[in-house]
Amino acid sequence: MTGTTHDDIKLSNAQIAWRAAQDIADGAYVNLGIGLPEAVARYQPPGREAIFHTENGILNFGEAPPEGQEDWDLINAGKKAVTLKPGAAFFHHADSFAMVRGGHLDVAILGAYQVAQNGDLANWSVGARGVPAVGGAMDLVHGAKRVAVLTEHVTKKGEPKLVERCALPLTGVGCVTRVYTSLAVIDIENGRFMLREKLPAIGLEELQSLTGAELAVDGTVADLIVPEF
Amino acid sequence: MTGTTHDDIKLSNAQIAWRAAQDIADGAYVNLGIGLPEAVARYQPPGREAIFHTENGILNFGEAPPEGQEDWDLINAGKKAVTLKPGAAFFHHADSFAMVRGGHLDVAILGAYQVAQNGDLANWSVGARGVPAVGGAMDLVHGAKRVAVLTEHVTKKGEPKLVERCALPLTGVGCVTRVYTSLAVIDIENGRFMLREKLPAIGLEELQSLTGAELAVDGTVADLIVPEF
Amino acid sequence: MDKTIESVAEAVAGIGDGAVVMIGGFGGSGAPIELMHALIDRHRQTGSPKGLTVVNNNAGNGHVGLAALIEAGMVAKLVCSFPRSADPRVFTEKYLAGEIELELVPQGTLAERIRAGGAGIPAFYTPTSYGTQLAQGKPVAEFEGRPYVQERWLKADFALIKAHVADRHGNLTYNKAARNFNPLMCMAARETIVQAAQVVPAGGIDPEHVVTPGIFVNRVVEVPEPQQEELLNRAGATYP
Amino acid sequence: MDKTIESVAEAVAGIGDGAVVMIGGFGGSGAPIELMHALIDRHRQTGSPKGLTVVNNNAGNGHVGLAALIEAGMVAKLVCSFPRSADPRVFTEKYLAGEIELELVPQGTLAERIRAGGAGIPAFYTPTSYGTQLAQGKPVAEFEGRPYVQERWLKADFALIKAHVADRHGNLTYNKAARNFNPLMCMAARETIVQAAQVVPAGGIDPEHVVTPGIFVNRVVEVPEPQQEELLNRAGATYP
Repeated sequence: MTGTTHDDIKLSNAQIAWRAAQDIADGAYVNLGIGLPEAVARYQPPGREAIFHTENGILNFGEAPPEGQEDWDLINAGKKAVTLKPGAAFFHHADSFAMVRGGHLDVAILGAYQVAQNGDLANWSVGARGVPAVGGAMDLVHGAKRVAVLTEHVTKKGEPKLVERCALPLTGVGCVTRVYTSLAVIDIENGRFMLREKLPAIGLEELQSLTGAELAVDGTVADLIVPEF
Repeated sequence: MTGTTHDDIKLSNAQIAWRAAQDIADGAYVNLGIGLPEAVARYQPPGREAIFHTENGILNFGEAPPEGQEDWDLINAGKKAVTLKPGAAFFHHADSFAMVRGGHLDVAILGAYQVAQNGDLANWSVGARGVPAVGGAMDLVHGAKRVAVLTEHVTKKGEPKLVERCALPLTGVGCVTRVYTSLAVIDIENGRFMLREKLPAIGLEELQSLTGAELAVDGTVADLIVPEF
Repeated sequence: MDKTIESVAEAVAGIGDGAVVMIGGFGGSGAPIELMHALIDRHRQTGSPKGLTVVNNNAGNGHVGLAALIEAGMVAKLVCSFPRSADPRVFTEKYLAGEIELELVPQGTLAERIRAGGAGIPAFYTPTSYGTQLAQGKPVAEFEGRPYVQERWLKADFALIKAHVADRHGNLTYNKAARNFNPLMCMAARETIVQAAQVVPAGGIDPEHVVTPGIFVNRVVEVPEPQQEELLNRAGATYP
Repeated sequence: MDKTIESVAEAVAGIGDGAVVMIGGFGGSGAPIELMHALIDRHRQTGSPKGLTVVNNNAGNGHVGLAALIEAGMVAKLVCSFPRSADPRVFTEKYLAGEIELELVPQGTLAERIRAGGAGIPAFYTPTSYGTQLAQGKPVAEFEGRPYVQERWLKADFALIKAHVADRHGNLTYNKAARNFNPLMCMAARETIVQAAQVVPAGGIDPEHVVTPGIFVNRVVEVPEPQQEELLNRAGATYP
């Protein structure tokens, strides 16, 4: 380890999104959660064409239109104006969640407050205070063939987001199989965090100290290398 | 009573259908069972516009096209070619039966093997022999706001079709509220057959002898009068 | 058959105190602003309707549409999945003050419960919410080794719907993603009231392109060039 | 993304012995005759597939399409609502001889079970069939004082679908009432195989007019001027 802190070396949100995008196969149907995960769409590797689904009833939507050219009936789940790509389709909410719940999405990528080593996810409520809001997260975690999480490795206060057991209210039980963090790529297998990739600049010991449950290693841990931007 | 038998005076199928058609209000959504009930559509009173539903996914279909002009993708539940009226709509089977099961039809008119005084209907199976076939009947009897039956008063062998309890396998329990027969119009109320109209040419006693359960009378019994055709 | 009526005021005249009202839209997309504002007008003039239970994906944004309905004190309970928005203050303040009840439902479960209400399905099982707070008190059953939560249908007295084109029989199309909850709510209400940007004669919509068949619709009122919540909010609008 | 393939033979090449196969159509309307006949061709050449469980509203008519599939001895079990037709002899004889199993399902329950399979709903309650032979052995529950029967989802390994227009992403439209079970079966199969009278590029179908979104479709083969069961039967056709 160098004398730097993990804050100096960690990936930007865009870089985490870039890494997650590399795992999306050509032709995949993908739902990206509101916020951080939305950026994944920008980093599709050349030659691959994923089709993006939004819960409010569009398949194959694209980037935001130029300002002033929005059609406010053409929005995504984050209520941002979008455009259509050729081959798009509209459908109502029951059909949209039939796609989700029925296992037709290949990947859902969501944000997280906490992820537990058993695959439990907490991303909808920080507890009793304030107004609770759930949206489509609880449907997505039990529907997509693969549910991944995209997150900072620790909270702003430096507390682990990868934990033994979620302390916050659950979104879903045993649903997450891969976590892309600002420091590492970690699979969840048989109730354990399996470290697959980490930033070359961080040592295993420091990474473990920033993680709330044991990081298991099975074979080699690859270097997590992403472009600068 | 005259010396004639009920066979001489009974209504034709078309006349029973005419009588049933008089009870269909303007603007009603109606499903007519395969066979005998289909004829009801021909006798809508002038000035009234009912909309006919067919289980296979059309609202507002019309008469058969001239021979040779059939589109065999445009058929009704009886698999006969039909035409469309202005304001028609196509939809898939789940939406079609959402209309049925969800209580959106005003009237369903079905044929019967037997109807019991408690409103039970048997119209799909004559017992263990042969190939059983049910189609949409079991859905229709529990969906439409009003379920009526259109039938001969007795079987070809002269046995009552209106009975105390159905001996044949049930299509639905307590679902029928009105029966249009070749001799009478009978409501089912509180587990009893209430005679509302009968052919003037048949006496109450003879009608009772052709009926397998008590015919109750509540006030006057009107004459069942239909046009000749 | 002609389901059209003349005015939004007439369209909402039958909605009484305590009614359960489904309101279409996802955020501002597909939200029937004019019907909602007509309801607010009536409340100002007559003090009614009040004590409404409203079913909508959200809880309003800014001071128009659903937010204005809540701000007017007409809503006793909200059934929704996501009571947040760019400006959710109207709902948030009433909620934190205990002046409005909230039933929070996962979005896909909300959609399916409404469809079930329209389709005559009193209950169904979903994996959604299993093991979470939102499943508390609900029956759980296993099918093929996996646990599921039993959810109940959701029905309404009225649905307020925003369509694009309607014909006189009530056949409807929608504009783009404004479809969202609208076709489901049409199915699940005892009386479905539609504002459409254009009303055409029967036959004016290709039977292949009908999204909501007229059997699910009771009244249609033409509202040309309907307002869009997002644009109203960007202009800082309030209603009334 | 391009889901189109060259031939019906290639389209059905992956269907193995014992597979559960949903076949679209209501009678001959919307029945994918060419895909079924391609399956029969394969069986003649290779002896496979056999022992199929077929889900269809009916049980075939005459000696083409589903009736021919049954006549070829490829179907071990049929799940359907109405195994009668103008000429149902092929099925009837096998059924009475005990050579084919029949699961009879009310038509609306069949449609809803297929939709449930596609929508991830393992079970639901319906009033349909309550108190009848077809409810025997099924759980019953009361909701608001009325009894309902619990029905289970229905899923398939493959669906054979007849569409009107398809684009290369698998977005589909249908011709008139040929829609029937086709959109539901697209949702409920692990692999959905579509014959379309016309294949167009992505963008060739208005997004507002898509009936089956491509996410539910795996393979598309163009079959211009597809055969119609009713016309084949009127001409006394048999297959092969």
